[in-house]
Amino acid sequence: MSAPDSSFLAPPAGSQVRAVHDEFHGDLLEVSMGPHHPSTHGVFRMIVTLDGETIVKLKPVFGYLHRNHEKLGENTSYLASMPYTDRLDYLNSMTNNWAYALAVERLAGLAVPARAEYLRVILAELTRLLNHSCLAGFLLQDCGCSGTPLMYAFREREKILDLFESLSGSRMMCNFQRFGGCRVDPSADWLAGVQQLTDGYGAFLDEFEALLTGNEIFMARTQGVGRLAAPLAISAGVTGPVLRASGVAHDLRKVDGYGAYPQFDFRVPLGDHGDTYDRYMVRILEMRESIQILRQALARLPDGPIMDPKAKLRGFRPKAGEAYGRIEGPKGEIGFYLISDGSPNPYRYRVRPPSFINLTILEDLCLGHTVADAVIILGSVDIVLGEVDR
Amino acid sequence: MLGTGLLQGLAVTAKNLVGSFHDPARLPTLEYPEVQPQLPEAYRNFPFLVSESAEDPMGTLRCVACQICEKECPPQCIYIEKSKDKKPDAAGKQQIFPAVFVIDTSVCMSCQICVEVCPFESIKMDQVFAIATTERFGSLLLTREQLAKPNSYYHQIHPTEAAEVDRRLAADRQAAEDKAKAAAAAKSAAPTPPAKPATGGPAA
Amino acid sequence: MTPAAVPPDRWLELAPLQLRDWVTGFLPASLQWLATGLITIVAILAVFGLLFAYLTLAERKILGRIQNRPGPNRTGWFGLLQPFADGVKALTKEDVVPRQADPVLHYLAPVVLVALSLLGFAVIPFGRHLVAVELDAAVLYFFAAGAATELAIFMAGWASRNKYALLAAMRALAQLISYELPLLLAFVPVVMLAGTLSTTAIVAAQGGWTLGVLPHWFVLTPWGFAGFVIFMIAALAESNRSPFDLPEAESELIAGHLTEYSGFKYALFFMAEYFGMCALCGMAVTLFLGGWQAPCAALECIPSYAWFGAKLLTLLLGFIWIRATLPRLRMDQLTRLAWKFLVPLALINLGTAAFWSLTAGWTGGLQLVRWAVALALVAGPFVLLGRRLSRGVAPRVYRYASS
Amino acid sequence: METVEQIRDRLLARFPGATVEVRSNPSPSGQHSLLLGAATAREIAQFLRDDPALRLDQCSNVTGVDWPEKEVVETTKTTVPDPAGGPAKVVEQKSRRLEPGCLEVVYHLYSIALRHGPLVLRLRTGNRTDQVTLPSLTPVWRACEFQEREVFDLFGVRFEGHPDLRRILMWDGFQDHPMRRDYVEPDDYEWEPTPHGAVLAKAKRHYPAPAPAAKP
Amino acid sequence: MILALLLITLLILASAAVAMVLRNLIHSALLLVLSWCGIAAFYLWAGAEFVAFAQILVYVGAISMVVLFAVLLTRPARDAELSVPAVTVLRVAAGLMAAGMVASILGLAVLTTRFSGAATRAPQLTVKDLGALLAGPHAAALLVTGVILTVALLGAVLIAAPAPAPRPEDHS
Repeated sequence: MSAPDSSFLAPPAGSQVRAVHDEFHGDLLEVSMGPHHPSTHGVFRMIVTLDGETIVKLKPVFGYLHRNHEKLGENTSYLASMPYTDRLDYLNSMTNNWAYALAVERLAGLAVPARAEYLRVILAELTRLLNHSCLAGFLLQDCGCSGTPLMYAFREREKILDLFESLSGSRMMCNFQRFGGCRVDPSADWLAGVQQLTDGYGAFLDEFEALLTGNEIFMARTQGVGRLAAPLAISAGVTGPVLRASGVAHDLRKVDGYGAYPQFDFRVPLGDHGDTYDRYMVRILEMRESIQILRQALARLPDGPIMDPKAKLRGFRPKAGEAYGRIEGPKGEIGFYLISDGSPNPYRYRVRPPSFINLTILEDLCLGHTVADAVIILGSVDIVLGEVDR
Repeated sequence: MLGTGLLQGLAVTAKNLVGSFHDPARLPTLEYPEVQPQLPEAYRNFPFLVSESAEDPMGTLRCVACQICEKECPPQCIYIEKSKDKKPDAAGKQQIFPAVFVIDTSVCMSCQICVEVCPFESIKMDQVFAIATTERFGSLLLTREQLAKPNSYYHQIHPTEAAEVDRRLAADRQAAEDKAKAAAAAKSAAPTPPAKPATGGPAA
Repeated sequence: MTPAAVPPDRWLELAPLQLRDWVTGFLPASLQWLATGLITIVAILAVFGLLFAYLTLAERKILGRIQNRPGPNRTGWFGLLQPFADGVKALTKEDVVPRQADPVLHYLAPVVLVALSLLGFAVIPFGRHLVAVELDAAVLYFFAAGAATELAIFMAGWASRNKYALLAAMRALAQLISYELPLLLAFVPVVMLAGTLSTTAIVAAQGGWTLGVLPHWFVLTPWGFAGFVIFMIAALAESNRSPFDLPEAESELIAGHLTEYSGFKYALFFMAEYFGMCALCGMAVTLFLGGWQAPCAALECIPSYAWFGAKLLTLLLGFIWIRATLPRLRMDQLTRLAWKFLVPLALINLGTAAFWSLTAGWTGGLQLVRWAVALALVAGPFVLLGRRLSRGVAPRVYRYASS
Repeated sequence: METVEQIRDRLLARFPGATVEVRSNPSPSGQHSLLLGAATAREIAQFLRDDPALRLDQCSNVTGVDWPEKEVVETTKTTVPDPAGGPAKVVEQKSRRLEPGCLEVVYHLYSIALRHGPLVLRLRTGNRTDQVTLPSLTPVWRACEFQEREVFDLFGVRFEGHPDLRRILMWDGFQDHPMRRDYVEPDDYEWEPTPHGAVLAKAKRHYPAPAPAAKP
Repeated sequence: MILALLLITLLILASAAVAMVLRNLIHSALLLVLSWCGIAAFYLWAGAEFVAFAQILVYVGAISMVVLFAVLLTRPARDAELSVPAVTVLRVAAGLMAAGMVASILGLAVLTTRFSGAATRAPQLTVKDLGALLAGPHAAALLVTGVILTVALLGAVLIAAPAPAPRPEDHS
C-alpha cells in the first residue's frame, strides 16, 4: 500500500463533502473490502480510505471475473454466442438473450412474429420481478436483517425459476431466444402457471412492504444515504432504476418502444431524492407495474408461429454493416453493438453492461458516509460481477 | 421512532412463523436426499446419443457422423471421427457411423445447441445431474458406448418430445419410400431414359 | 421476609430443597454449608448450561421457521443433538492464536467474560425458596457484575492486535457504556416503589392479585410498562443482540472483536453472550414481571419456578423474534437513540413513578385520575421525543412519469 | 432527429477547420456514423451535448474496434486502344495496396431530454503502433470514464485528458492488449482430452508429438 | 478467617506493585482493576455490601474504562524513549530519607491510636436505612457532591469538544 499522497484529499467535483479535511490530524486508515467479503455480491473489491468512520476515498477494483466475453464472441458464430449471453448478468438470462437477439435482428433486418414478441415481453417482465426481489432481499441482508427478507424474496424467485426451467430446460441458463423469435412454444399449462404466479405476486409484495417499507430502522438507515443528483446521473450514463430514482423519466420501454411494449399501458415510477430508499422503493413499484404488464400480456397473447420461418439457424451470415440494439434490462440499459463483415462470426461483438457503468458514481455516492452506508449504497446500485467484468 | 413500522414487521414474521407449520406455501423446502425433485419434462443436462434398439446400441445408432454438432458446439467439447465402412441405418440405407464420438462433460455446459442443429435427431438432452467422479479426465470423458441410450429411454425422460420426433421420423421415412416407389414406377413406366433419380437427401 | 398469608407450600414447591438436604445429609455437619453452596452452583450451571445449548438450537429453528425453512433437523431426532454437535465441533476446531497477539490477555478475555456473565445468576430468585444468595443490595450486585463485562470485551479487542478487532472493540465499548445508563435508570423506579434493593423482597412486593385475576406486577402499571420497554431495549443492546449487534456486524467489520478467536474460545464468547442474555432476561422478569408470582390466584398450584421459567422463555423467544425481523442500526443512530431517547424517557419515568408512589393513597374516582395522569406522563414524552428523533424520516409518496 | 448529413453540414459550418465525414452503414439498421478528426473532437462533442436542437446528453456506449493492416487488391478496368486499330481491349490490372490499419473508438450518443438517438461518432488513431492517442470525452460525458479505461486496457488507445487512465479489467502488471486482432495469448495451454480445431493446433505446438496421446 | 484476610491484602499489594513495574500500560491498568476488586472484597468481608458493590460498579465498571481509554487515546510518542537519569549517591540518599520520614509518620499514627480489644462487627445496616440516613441528615453533602460531579462532567465535555478554530501550530 503506497502511502496515501495528499492529491486525493480534494473531493471530486460535485460531491457534497465539506472541506473539513484540510485541518485533519489523525492518520487515515486504508481498508480493503473484498474481493472476498460477505456483502460485495461477488468478487468486487473497494479500497476505502477512512478518516475515523467517514469515507474519504473509495477506489473500486474489478476484473477478477474477466473472461473476455467479447473476444469469445468474435471467435464463435452468432448462434454459439447466445448461450454465453446467459453468463453475462447471470440473474437475468432472458433479458440478456433478448438484447442480443434484438441487436442481431436489427443488424440482419429480421422480422419477429407477434406471438414471439408477446412471449419475450412476458419473460422479460418475469425476469424483472426476479431481479428486483433479489435486490430487495440482498439490500436488506446488508442492512442487517439476518436473512428473513432474503428468504422471502428467494421463495418467490424459485417459483419464477421453476417456470423458466419447465419452458427452456434450465433455471438460470435459459438460452431461449433465437434471431427472429423464441425457441420453444409455451404450453397451455405453462401459461396457466404464469397466470397463477402473477396473481400471487401482489400478495407477496404487500407482505414484503409491510415488513420493510414502513420500518423506522430501515428508513433511518437508507433515507438521505447515497444521494445521486439527476445531472450527475445523466452525465455518468447511469441507467435503469438508479437513474429513475433520481427523478429522470428515462425508461427504454417507453423511449424506444421496442418489442410489444407500446401495446401495453404501464407507468414508470420516479423518485425525488435519489437516495438508497428511493432506489429500493422505485424497484418495488416497478415490480407492481410488471405485474400489470404480465396480466395484459397473458390476456392478449396472440396465436401463430413463434419463429420467423425465413430465419436460418445454422450458417447465419448477416450482410456487412453494424447495428446497436438496446433494451431496458432490470439493471438498466443493456445493449449489444455488432459489426458484421459478412462472415459467420461477428467482426466486433460489444456488450454495453449497465452494472459496469452504474459503478462510475459509486465513489460520489459514498463520500462522507460510513463503511456501513457504503455497503448499503453498493447494494442499492445492484451490480452483478458477471456483467461488470464480462 | 414511534415503532408502528417495527410492530408491523414483527407481525409479518409472526404470521410466517405460524404459517410455516400449517401452510405448505410457507415451507417450500425439499429435503433433497430423501425427497427426489420432480424435474420438469424440458429439463436438460448433458447430451446422449439415441440408438434405435436397446440390445445392439452401437449397431443402431442414429448418428451418421456429419460433424455438424462438432462445428456448432460453442465450447467445442464434441470430438467425432468418421468410420471407414458403412452400416445400414433404420431405413436400410448404407450410412457412415461415428467410429469415435466423445463428449468432454467437464467442458459441456448443457446448452442443447447440438440438439437443435442435429438434422438426424440423433443427439438429445439427458436429465442426469447427480454424477460425481473421482478424477478429471478419465471418467468425465464420455465415450460413444457411455453416451448411447435406447429410444425407449428417450421416451421415458421426454415423452411428448420423443413422440413428436418419432412421428416426424416416420413421416420422413414414409415420404422417402413414396418417392422411391414413385421413382421406381416412373423408371418402369418410362424405360427409355435410365435417368437415375436423385436419391433422397438425408431425411431432414 | 415472606408475606404472612401464604398457603402451605405444596410438595412440588419444596422438592428441590428436600433433594438438596437429602444429599447434604450424607456429609458431616462441618462440610454441609460447603455442600449446599456447591449443589446450588452445580444446579444453576446445569440448568442454564442446558438452556444455553437448547437456546442456540431454538434460535436456529425459530429463525428457520420464520424464514420458511425447517431449520436444523439432521442431527439427532428433530435436530435435538445439534447443540452437542456444535459443542464437539467447537472443541475439535483448532484454536489459532495469532503470533503478534498478547497471549495472556487473549486467553483471559473469554474466561473473564464467561465468569462475569455467570455472576449475575447468584441473586435472581428462581422460585419461592430458590435463590442462591440472599443479598440486601442484590440488584446493585447484579449490575456491578454486568458492568465489568466491558472490560473483558476490551481485553479481547486489544489482545488480538488486529486493526478490525480494535475498531470493533471501541464500537462495542461505546455501545455498552451508552446503554448502561438507560438500563440502570430503568430499574430505579422499581427500587423506589418496592423500597428495597433485595430481589426476593421486590418479587414479594409484586405478590397478591386484585379480584383474584389481575396480578400486582409492576409491568401492569404505566411507569412499570415504560420501564420494562426501556429495560428490554437496553438489555438487547447490552447483550449485543440485533438490532444492536454492531460489534460483530458481519457485513462490515467481519467478526468484530471475535475476529482472531477460533475453536472453543469462540464458542466461549457465544456462551457468555447467551448467559448474559439469560441473566438480563431473568432480572427483567424479577423486576417487572413479578419473578415467580403466578398470574392469578387459581394457578397457585403450579410451582413457582415453573412460572419463572415460562416468563424467562417468553422473553428469550421475544429476543429471537426481534433478531429475525429488525435491520441493524448504524453506530451514530445507536448512540443517538440511547442518549436522546432512552435516557430522557427513563428520567421522566422516574417522575411518573414518584407521582405514582405519592398518590398511592387515592381511591375511587381519584384512582382513574391517577392512572390518566401517569399514562399521560408516559405517553406524552414518548410521542414528542419519538417524533423529534425521526424528524427527516418518513414513508414517501411516489410520482409516475407523465409520458 | 436530423439525418447524419444535416448534422455534418451544421458541424462543418460551425467548425470550419474540422474534418467531419459520414460513414454510411449498409445494414438495415440504418445507423450511419460521423467520422471526426481527432483535433476538434472534444469541441464538437461539447457542441453536440449543448446544442438545443440535439441535446445529446447521454453517451450510452463507447466501443473500441481494431482495424489491422489490410491488403486491398483492386482490379481496375482500363480500356486500352488496340495499336493495330482493332476493337479496344479491356485490361484488368490488379493493384495490391496495403491499407494502413488503425484503432477506432465508436461513441453512441443518445438524448434523454429530447428522446432521440443514436448518433454514432467514430474517432480513429493515426496507426496501431505509435500514434495511438485520442482526445478523451470524459470531461464532456462522465459515462466515458470507465469505458475509455476499458478501451485503453483492451486495445491500447491512450486517451489524453482522461482523469485516471489505468487498466480496469486486466491486472496492472499485464503488458499486452488482449482485444487486438494480432494478440497472441500466453502459452498456458492445459492438456485437453478432446483437442480439435484451434485447440488441436495449439496442442501440436505445445506437445511436439502429442497426436497419439490425444486419442482416447 | 484471618487467612482469607491475609490473602486479600496480598492480592491488593501484589497487583499494585506489579502494576508499577510492568512496561505495558494496558497490563498495568488491568492489574490496577484487580487491586480495586481486592478492596471491594475487603468491604464485603466487613459486611458493607452496598459499598462493595458500589465500588465494583463505579471503579471496575466505569473508572477502569476511563483509564483504558486515556491510555489508548494518548498515543505515546513512539520514538521518545523515557530515559531514566543515572543513579547517583545523592539521589539514593534523598530517596531513603523521604521513605524514612513517611514510615515514621505512619508508624507513629498506628502506635498512638488505642484499638479497642474485641473486634466489634459493623452495625447491621440495611440499604433502606442507609438511604434514609443519606437523604436525611447527610442530604446536603449528597447534593453538593452531585453538583460537583455534574460540573466536572460539563467541564470535561467542553474541553474535549473539537476546537472550532484550526490550531495552526499543530502540524503533525
